[in-house]
Formats: sequence, C-alpha cells, structure tokens
Amino acid sequence: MDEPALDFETAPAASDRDDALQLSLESWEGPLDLLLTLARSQKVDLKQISILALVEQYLSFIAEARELKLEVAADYLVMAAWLAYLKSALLLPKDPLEDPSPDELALRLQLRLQRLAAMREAAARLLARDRVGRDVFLRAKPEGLRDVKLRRWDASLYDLLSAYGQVKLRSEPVVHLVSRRPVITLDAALHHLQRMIGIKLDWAELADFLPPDYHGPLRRSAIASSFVAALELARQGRVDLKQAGAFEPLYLKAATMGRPAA
Amino acid sequence: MNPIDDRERAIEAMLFASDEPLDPRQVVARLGDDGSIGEVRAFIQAIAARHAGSGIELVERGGHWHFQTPADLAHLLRRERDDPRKLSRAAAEVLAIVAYHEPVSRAEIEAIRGVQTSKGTLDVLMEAEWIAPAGRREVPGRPLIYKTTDAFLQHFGLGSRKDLPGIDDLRAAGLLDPVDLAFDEAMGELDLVKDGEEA
Amino acid sequence: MNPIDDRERAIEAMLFASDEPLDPRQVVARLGDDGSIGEVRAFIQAIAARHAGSGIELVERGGHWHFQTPADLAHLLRRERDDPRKLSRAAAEVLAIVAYHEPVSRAEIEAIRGVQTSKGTLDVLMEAEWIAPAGRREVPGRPLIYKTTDAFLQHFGLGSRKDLPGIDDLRAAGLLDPVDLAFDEAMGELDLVKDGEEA
Repeated sequence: MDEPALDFETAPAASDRDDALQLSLESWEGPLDLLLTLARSQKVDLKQISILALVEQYLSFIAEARELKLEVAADYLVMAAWLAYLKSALLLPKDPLEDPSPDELALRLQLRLQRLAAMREAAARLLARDRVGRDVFLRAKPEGLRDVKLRRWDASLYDLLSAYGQVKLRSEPVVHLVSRRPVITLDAALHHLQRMIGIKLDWAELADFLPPDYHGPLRRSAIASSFVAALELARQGRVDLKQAGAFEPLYLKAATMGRPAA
Repeated sequence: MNPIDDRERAIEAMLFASDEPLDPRQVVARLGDDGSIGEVRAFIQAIAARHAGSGIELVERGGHWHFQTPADLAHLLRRERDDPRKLSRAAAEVLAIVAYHEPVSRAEIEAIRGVQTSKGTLDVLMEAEWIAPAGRREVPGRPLIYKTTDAFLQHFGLGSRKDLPGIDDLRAAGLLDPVDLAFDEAMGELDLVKDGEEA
Repeated sequence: MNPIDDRERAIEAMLFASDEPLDPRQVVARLGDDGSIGEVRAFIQAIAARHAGSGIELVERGGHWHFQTPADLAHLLRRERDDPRKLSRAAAEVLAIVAYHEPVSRAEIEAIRGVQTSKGTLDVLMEAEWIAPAGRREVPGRPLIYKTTDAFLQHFGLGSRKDLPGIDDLRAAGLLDPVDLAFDEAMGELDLVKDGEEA
C-alpha cells in the first residue's frame, strides 16, 4: 500500500520529542490517532509493526507529557493503562488459559490501526481528485430546465346551461312559483262542491266529489280546498257533515233546510 | 477528428465557465500570455463554427461572446404541462351570462346574477380565452364590456351563439325547474304510493 | 461536417442547459416522445464522443451526465473566489469512511476512527449534500445509517462508487471489513498454519 499523502510532520522523532510535545495532545484526534502516528515513525508496513515497541513509544510519550505538566485527557490515560497491561502480558510467559491472549489483543490493535490508516489515505486521495469548483468547472449560469404548468379550465356545456338556469331561477323566482303550481282555489272548490251537492242526494264521501282526473299535487290541493269549502257550506247551513271519528272518511250531503246538522 | 488547438480549448472552457459573456480582450487577459486579440477572435470564430448546428451555440452579444442553447430548442428547456381545473360554479354562471347577454359589462353581470362578481372570476374566463373585452359601453363611466370568443364556441361544441338553447329549451330540459316544484312532485309521488297501499 | 441528428441536438441542449446532471430517464421524459432509454443513452455517448478533447466535456457521474471543463485547464479557470468547501481532517475522514463502507452508522464510523464524531462533522457533510441518511440498521437501537449521494460523486468526479480511489485494493486486502471479521479470519489462518505445522 502506498504511503499516505497526509502529512505526519507532527510525529515526534526521538531527537525532537520536546518540540513535538509542544504541539501534542491538541493535535491528535484521540489515542488511536496518536498511536497511528507513532506507528508511522517505525517506518515499516503496519502489518510488520512491532506492537511492543509501539506500546513503549506511547507510554513514554504520555509519561513525558505528564512530566511537562501538560493536561492529558482521560481517554489517553485509559489507553495508556490498557497498553501498560498489554505490555506486561506480552512480556510475561504465555498463559494458555488467558482469554483473550495478549497476542490476540495486539492483533486487534494492529487491525484497527490498519483500518484507520487505510481510511486516512483514502480521504487524502479523495480530496486530491479533480473537484468541481477547484479543478473542473460547470456553467456558471445555465438556462435551467423548467416545468411550467399550463392551467387549462374545464367545463362542459351542461355546466354552462345549468349555471344559467340557476341564475334565471334566482332572478325570477316569484313568476315561476305562481304560474307553475297546480292548485284548486277555494273559490273553484266552492263552486264545484255546490254544483255536485245538487246532484248527489245521499251521504257521499268528500273524495267522491272531486273530479276523477285529478292526480298528484292537484288532487292534494283539491282535497284541501274542497274540505275548506265543505266547512264553509256547513257554516252557511247548506250541507250536513258527518264523520265516524278522527281521520275517518268525511261524508256530506245537501242540508235538509231548517234542521241542524247531525 | 483533428486534435483541437490547446488555446482554442482553453478559450472554449473559459467561455463555458464564465458567469458573464466575455469579449476577446478579457479572454486575452485571462489567458495570461501574449496572444493577440486578433488570434483570440479567430479562435472564437472557430469554436462558434465547430458548434454550429449542434445543441449548443456560441453567440456574440455586443462584442461579448457566450454559450447558449439554440432558440428553436427552447420548448425542451421550458416544458409546459397541462394542469386541468374544473371551472367554479360562479365562473360558469358569469360565462353563461356573457354568452346569453353579450356584450355585457361587469355591472350588468352582477345585476343578472344578483351577487357581486370578483375580478378574479372574469380573469379566469379571460385566461381560459373564453371571454374577451369587446370595447366600452357608451354610458357614464364607460364600463368595459365582454363577449365570448371563438375558443368558447369551440370548447363547448357550438357552431355559433345561436346554437345556445333558448329559455324554453332550458325549461323543457328541466334546467329551470324551481326547487319547490321539484319538491311538490316528489311529495305527489309519495301520495300515489300511499293510495296504492290503501287500495 | 454532417448535420447532427435532431434528437441528438435536443439532448445536447438539455444537458447543456440543465442546472443539474440528468440521467437518460429524465431526458426521455423531457423529450416527450416515445424514444427509448437505450436510444437516449446512445445519443449521449455520441455527444460525449463529439466533445472529447475540446474545452467542454460531457461526463457521467452516478448515472447522471453533465458538461464540465477538463481538469487540465484548471489553472486558467481557477479564480481566487473559487474556494471549494475546505474540509477538516475529521470531516474528510468521516466522508471517506462513509464512501468506502456505506451504508454505515455513526457508531461504525467511530469504531474505525477511535474517537467520537462531533455532531458538526456529519452536519457539514450533509449540508454539502455529500452524505445523506439511508434508513436505519435493523439492530438494537435501530441506528441511523448514512450513504453518499450523487452530488458527492459529481463533486469528486466519480462515475460511480467503483471509481473510489483504491477501493478494489482495500476490499481485496480486507481493510473494509470490520475488525472482528478480520480478526476471526486472521485467527483462522493462524489456526490453519498451526494445524499444518502439527501435521
């Protein structure tokens, strides 16, 4: 793998550790970042790196920082403690029962460093690509593609005519109501009833007095006006009325003069 | 294809990426070498010729050059889509009144409808190109009067305004039935049913 | 020069006028006829070939095409005002991790970097529209996962994620695998070696 393009000039070499420490701990992004930089200073492929040597480097780095009374963040100290444990485990005779073994821990650390290094290198190569606005350029003011909605109004001839019908109705309602309603007026009913009373001599139902060809609203109207007409004629003493009870058929016949209604 | 001269390429890229049209003088300045304006002009002509007849053209506007898309392809850049909408009841009424009474002013429309008519309603009908102003009524205030258009006849399938049904036709079609008469008829039908049951 | 096909011209104008890269599907939709995506693709290839070596080139980025200037002319076109987003080292690393591992959760990013990712880092990348949330990982806690966008490919001049520098090598070396997986594999190899020794 290529050497990463990122600069590691802040990496402390053995000779100028003090200078490096001036920059240190502020410039690292955490213990792993510091470890990777120290590993780079071994100038070998991360696969061949000596974890033991790396641990030494880290521990002495932290120790010097503390000697200089630099503030060392907690996570660096946690890493230092862990590495100190790893170091002693690696140096002691191997205990086959220990799980995980120090070798496994060292391998994990190595794998993590490799992955971080790989991504660091990838980031550098990504940023070095021909980037829009720096290396390649787009049209500054493209015309742009636009979608324009065309409003299209929709209406049928029926919509138009029924709308006009409603306008007409609104403006001339009275005329229509009078001319169109089929009614039998009270006068007409009186006239008709008087004529019919003369013909029918016996009791007859009110409905029988209506012309047979009246249907629907006209018949309703005729019944209503004939009823009122019958009451009027009874008031005048010209007909007799009888009804067996409420809502029973109403019978009427010409009044017998001088005798009260039954 | 012959390789394009490096300076021609550079000028082409400049004209493409520039946020404003460039004149040959500006191009020379940006090239930053000692090329002459005459040379740059020749390169610009070559670039314009190379793009002639394509979907990109290099055009001159007052001595400044810029790329644009050809005018005959403008319809692709500004795509129009239909957005059908139902005409409102109020607009249908106004349209009908104009059709039956034209030419007619807004005040006359309002007198017939018995309600105020918003300006927007007339605008919608004019946008639909179904009505159009037809001059002014020579009365005080000289109000604008409106009439229907050929597009109106076309849309509603009418040969002429004479094809609009008359009042009697509308009545026969039931479009002028008052609401209460319709009610009476409905009641009459109910009575008949009752009579039938009793019989 | 042969006259250019009318549809080729139209497609060229569209790509040139558009303020964002277009894919063949969008082009077909805008052409508004029954041209197939395959035909449009062929026309786009022809247009790209026609412009090759000029000062304008047509490039593909994540299936979308746009015109841009060639990189070798950058020195003539770069202006002082041109200042593409300067990325912090942390943001660049996070971007690379998302691009090479996508989709990836914040916890996974942090596992690689060994540090917490400040909220601002992901925000900067999302604001640049280089990364975007891509749903949630169906594990306990259902963490949000992130992926890169077409705008990312466009900005970094990548035809697709396959063009990410060195991605094949990284994958082959197992460096895109999580540590746990790499660890198991490494231990497996060790075991094999040991077995071999014992045999």
